[in-house]
Amino acid sequence: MSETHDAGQQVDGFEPRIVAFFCNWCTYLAADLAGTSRMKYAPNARVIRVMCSGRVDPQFVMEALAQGADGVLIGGCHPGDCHYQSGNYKALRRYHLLRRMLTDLGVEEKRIRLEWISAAEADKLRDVMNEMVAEIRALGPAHLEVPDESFEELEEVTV
Amino acid sequence: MSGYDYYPGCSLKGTGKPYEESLLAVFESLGVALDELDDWNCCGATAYMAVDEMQAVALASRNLALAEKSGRDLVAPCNACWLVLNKTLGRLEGDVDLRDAICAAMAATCTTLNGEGRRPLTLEGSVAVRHPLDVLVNDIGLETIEEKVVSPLEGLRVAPYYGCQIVRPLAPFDDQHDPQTMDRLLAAAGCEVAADYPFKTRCCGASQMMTMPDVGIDLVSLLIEDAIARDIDVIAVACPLCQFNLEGYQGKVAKRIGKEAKLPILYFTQLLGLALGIEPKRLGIQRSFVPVAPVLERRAAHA
Amino acid sequence: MATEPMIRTEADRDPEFADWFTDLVGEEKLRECIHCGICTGSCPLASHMDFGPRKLMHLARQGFSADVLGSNTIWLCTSCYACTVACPEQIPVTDVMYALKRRAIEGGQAPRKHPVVNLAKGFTGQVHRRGRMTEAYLIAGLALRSGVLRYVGMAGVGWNSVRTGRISLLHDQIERKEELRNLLDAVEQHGGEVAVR
Amino acid sequence: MPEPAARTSGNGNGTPRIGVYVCHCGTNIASTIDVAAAQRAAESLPGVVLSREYKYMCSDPGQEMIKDDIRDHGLERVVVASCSPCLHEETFRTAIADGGINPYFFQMVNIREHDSWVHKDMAAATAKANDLIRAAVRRVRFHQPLEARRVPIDPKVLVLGGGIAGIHAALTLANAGKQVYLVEREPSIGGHMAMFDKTFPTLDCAACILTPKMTQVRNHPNITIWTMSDVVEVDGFVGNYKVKVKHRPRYILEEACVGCLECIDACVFRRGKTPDEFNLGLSKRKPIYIPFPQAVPQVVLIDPDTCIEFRTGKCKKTCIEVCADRNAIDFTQTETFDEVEVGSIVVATGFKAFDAGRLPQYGYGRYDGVYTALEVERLVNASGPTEGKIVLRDGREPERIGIIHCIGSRDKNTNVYCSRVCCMYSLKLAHLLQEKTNAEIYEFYIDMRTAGKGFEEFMLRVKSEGVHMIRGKVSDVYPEAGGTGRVVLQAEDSLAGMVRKIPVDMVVLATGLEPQPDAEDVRRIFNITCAGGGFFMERHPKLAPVSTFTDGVFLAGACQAPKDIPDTVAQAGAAAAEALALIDHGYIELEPNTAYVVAEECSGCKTCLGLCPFSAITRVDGKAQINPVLCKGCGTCVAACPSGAIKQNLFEDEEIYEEIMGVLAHV
Repeated sequence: MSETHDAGQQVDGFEPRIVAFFCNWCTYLAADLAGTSRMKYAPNARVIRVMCSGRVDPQFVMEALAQGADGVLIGGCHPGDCHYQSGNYKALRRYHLLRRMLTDLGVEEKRIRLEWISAAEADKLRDVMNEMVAEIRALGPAHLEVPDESFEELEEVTV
Repeated sequence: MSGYDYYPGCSLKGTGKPYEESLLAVFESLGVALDELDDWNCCGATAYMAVDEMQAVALASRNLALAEKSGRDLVAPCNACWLVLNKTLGRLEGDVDLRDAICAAMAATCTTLNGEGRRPLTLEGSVAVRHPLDVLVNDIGLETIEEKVVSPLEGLRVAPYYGCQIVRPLAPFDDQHDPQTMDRLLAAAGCEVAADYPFKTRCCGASQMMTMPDVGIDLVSLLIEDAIARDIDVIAVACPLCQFNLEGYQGKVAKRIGKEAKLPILYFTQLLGLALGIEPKRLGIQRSFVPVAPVLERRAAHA
Repeated sequence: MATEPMIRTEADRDPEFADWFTDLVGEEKLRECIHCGICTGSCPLASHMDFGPRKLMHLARQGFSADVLGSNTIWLCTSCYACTVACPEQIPVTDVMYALKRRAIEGGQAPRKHPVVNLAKGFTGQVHRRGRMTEAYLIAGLALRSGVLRYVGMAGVGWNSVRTGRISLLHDQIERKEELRNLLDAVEQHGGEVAVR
Repeated sequence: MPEPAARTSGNGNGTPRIGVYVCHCGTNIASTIDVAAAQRAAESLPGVVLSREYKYMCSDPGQEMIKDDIRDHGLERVVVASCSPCLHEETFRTAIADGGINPYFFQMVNIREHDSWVHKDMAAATAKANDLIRAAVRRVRFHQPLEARRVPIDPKVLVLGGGIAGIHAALTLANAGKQVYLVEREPSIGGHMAMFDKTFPTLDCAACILTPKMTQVRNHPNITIWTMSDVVEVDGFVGNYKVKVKHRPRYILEEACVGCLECIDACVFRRGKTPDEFNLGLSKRKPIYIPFPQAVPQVVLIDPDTCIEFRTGKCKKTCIEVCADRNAIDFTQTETFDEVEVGSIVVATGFKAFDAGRLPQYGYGRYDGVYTALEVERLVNASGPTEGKIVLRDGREPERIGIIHCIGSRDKNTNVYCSRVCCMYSLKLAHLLQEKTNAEIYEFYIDMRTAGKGFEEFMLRVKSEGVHMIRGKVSDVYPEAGGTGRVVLQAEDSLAGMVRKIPVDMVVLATGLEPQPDAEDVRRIFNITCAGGGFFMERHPKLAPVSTFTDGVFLAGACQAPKDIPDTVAQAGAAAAEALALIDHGYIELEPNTAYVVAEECSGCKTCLGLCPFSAITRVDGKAQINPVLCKGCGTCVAACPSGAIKQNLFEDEEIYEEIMGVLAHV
């Protein structure tokens, strides 16, 4: 088994903080499987479980960034595999709009990531985690101050 | 951009001369240009890799850099050259650090001539390195070739022998375990292809024939003895080292197997050339150690 | 009659060599060998080797550098890649053999008069000087360095080659020899072992 | 439960009284996370009145500790930091309910699978655990008292696949009085086992033990057999699945055919011309045929690709003539569909033997003497194409036979896994072939894997019978010169330390087991998961080996991983038992995670209506309304509601915001 070393603990002290929203049926289970398989990956992400990636309100992402997250990862089932038939498509649509809006606000694209990771793809989960941490480490800390009006704009995104 | 650049490799200027002669004659007869690459150097073969890896990569890279300027594909008839050049392309693509180091060294030391005079030699890795078997069958096409066959080699039972390095470890244009390109080309030339010959990709001993002759003779004996047992008239080859090893030591092979061994070993281009009606002399047939005439005469009588 | 004991103690092991060896190929592939023996089975020269590639790689993993670098196995490899394409663990065995050859030559463990080493050195010397290899001189050089006698039996081939005009005593060489030599020297200074895959 | 809104109850300062428990899980957690530090960090979080660490929280004493603390310390919320909620969320909820508070006043923190097992650095892992615990503590303050929803379980069961796994599961369920639909895509049930001759290690005849079970299935009043059928659609959820089944035409009226087989004799084809599927092409069949003599159902079928009537419309139709009194032949049959309602599903779709043609170096399809193991099963079988005589394709009897293990197994170029049954079936075939031919037999193996009851003993027996054991994988297979028909096998005999070349008359390729080629489609239809390699994934490798992540769908047999007959039957029984447990319970409790509308806040914008894939949302009096029976709790509408009028139990917005702030709150 190939094992990537903990990508954490760098000398310069910047450790990206990532909030991850994982759907209960695929990506959360992939993370469980990574655990039972004793894969090693960077310890920077904090997972918040939702039933479906469709539950991820764009305001959750904004809130995470506003609270100091350097990146947000959303994990759902592959297209066609959603436990609820189509929640992941809804997530995808919102993700595109949200990313466009965040880019306008000066947030680098790589800070927001949506990945389809099935319950069997522990290796993909590991790779995505490591890759994202490395990418955000290269970007440096996010400094986001979300103007109030953008929260209102979000309502359009939400729909 | 019609035609191809041509990378002969060292052997085709020496023991492999009949390969070069027949290859050029065949391409000329098919009306396809083959222009020798200016100031090419040795590919490094297997020997350089055993001594210094970076230098081996650099050697091959200079050729690749020279070749990519024309925008045409590069034809490398020797199996070893073909593999070394292709492997180097793959490594340059997969290893950015390596490519950067080679590019920097080459720009600092080597030059090439373009419209504005001598310029530092650059490398992109964009050239495609092709074996003539691939070009003949997949570019020129068997139909075109069949149309030009004037003297099909009917009744000649030929075993196609691919050797190692055009099917392993890379096999971009054929099946790794049961390659068919030469089989099809020989069939187009009218030969009876000995599909039962089992050793078409078994090693000929390569440079071991020089360094450890006993070992080399062992390997070649297996190949020759089986071909004789299967009533094969000619073994067709696609590599100068295979040709030399299979043909050059048949006296010793005969002693080893306790049977007479006078089996002609011809390049597939020589056979194809005969079928296209090219003068045998232009195909280097007279340079064979094992007399070819008896087999050809027998065929003529047969036909 | 002298016998060589087939026993090794931990003191015979060279852990640094073992680490160097297993790092040659990524993803720990060399550690994952399942000893199916297909490399040895498919090797056309295994019958002449002190030990086949399977056993050689096991000895290397265990750090028995003297056994590995002193064996004839690495010098018998003809680079036919039969093992490489057959290996179920996708170990690039041929490339591993190259690395072992280089290590043996660099470390001076290669047999001094071994014809394979001599051929490689003669070959690289010629190419370094002239940019191309001329077979006549390669063979002549090999004969001189490795002892002339063993090549007497090969004389027939030489005569045949001369007779049929397939060997030339003219040195083949390139125009911009200087440039090539500078390139080779430049990358040698860069140095370092490049990962096998 | 007299529990008012969470925030206002509790310890006087507006926050409920929270207890935090950090589990060591032996050393599973404690070796990477400083559990004591995490426990101390939790102590100082707002609302936490008690924080403990313990070796195994899921153990009885661990659970008792929680119950006692609820009583003794007046805990109103509980947080347990241990393993994945998939494993023990239920355990702790039950304990908390036993302790006297609502079971949903609980939040679990996954510091094992998501933390200690995937990280190495203790400081980083502990920091992560602290963040996650902090988030849970903040979240749990907002938890509402909820009640699990109960859904009745339909007692009917669908079993997909009629091999030994499906047969055993169906019989077990039917014997317990449950109605079973057994769906099989081939014309007969029986699967691979029906093709085998003897079974290892006992050498019982496969037919002798399988056919009685097949007959039982046929005669069982509770089992409906649908052959030549596929499941095309599955709707619904545990306890209440709707399954659509497609029946392909066999051009025979199943009820009318008595299996007299006279039509086969009467067919205008004097002898068979089409390779027989059941005998793997080693014999020929006619366009009208029965797959094998003991087929269930005992009904013939017509292959429209080869039947003259179908191809030209000008056949004399002698089959119809001979069947005049039963009139069972119907050339006009077309596809039909059935829709059934079942409460649970057993997937038992089996495996596919590795296609030996993918490895041309072993000569399958090129040299006459090369066979796959499954073909040899048919050859040694008394009812097979040669009536059990070992006759090669060129008519010779073999004098030397080589069996090559691990074809398509233990090889990263094909399948990296061990197929588990090949060593044993190779030994069995060696025994049977030697018994029938007196040939010299060579087993080329990498490792001899004989872990199983009576397996090692069987290997010793075969060894004692004189079978040659050569440890090394064959690298070359090539024909001997001189037209002998033999092929030479070349391999390293790694025990002897030399390369060997052995000419043999017959080669048996011990092909591995692969997932069915359409496993991906089945997976999609049933909403289950494929693990690496394409086999279906079980819910938990140890604790839920026949369950899937979709409640009410169970796995049996080789569709889950390569396995032998005893293991398959055991797993089929387990799958049936799990289904029975579900049925006998009568209902299932669902997570109370449905969405609901706060009517005052709904603007009636209709955004949500189109989003719900289950049509749970309707518009009543200008406001959205959610039917909690139809809602599955995905929360997509919640995220989309522009006025924030839709909420989701267990996943309320404020709960998730608290989690977000919690994980990011560290200094």
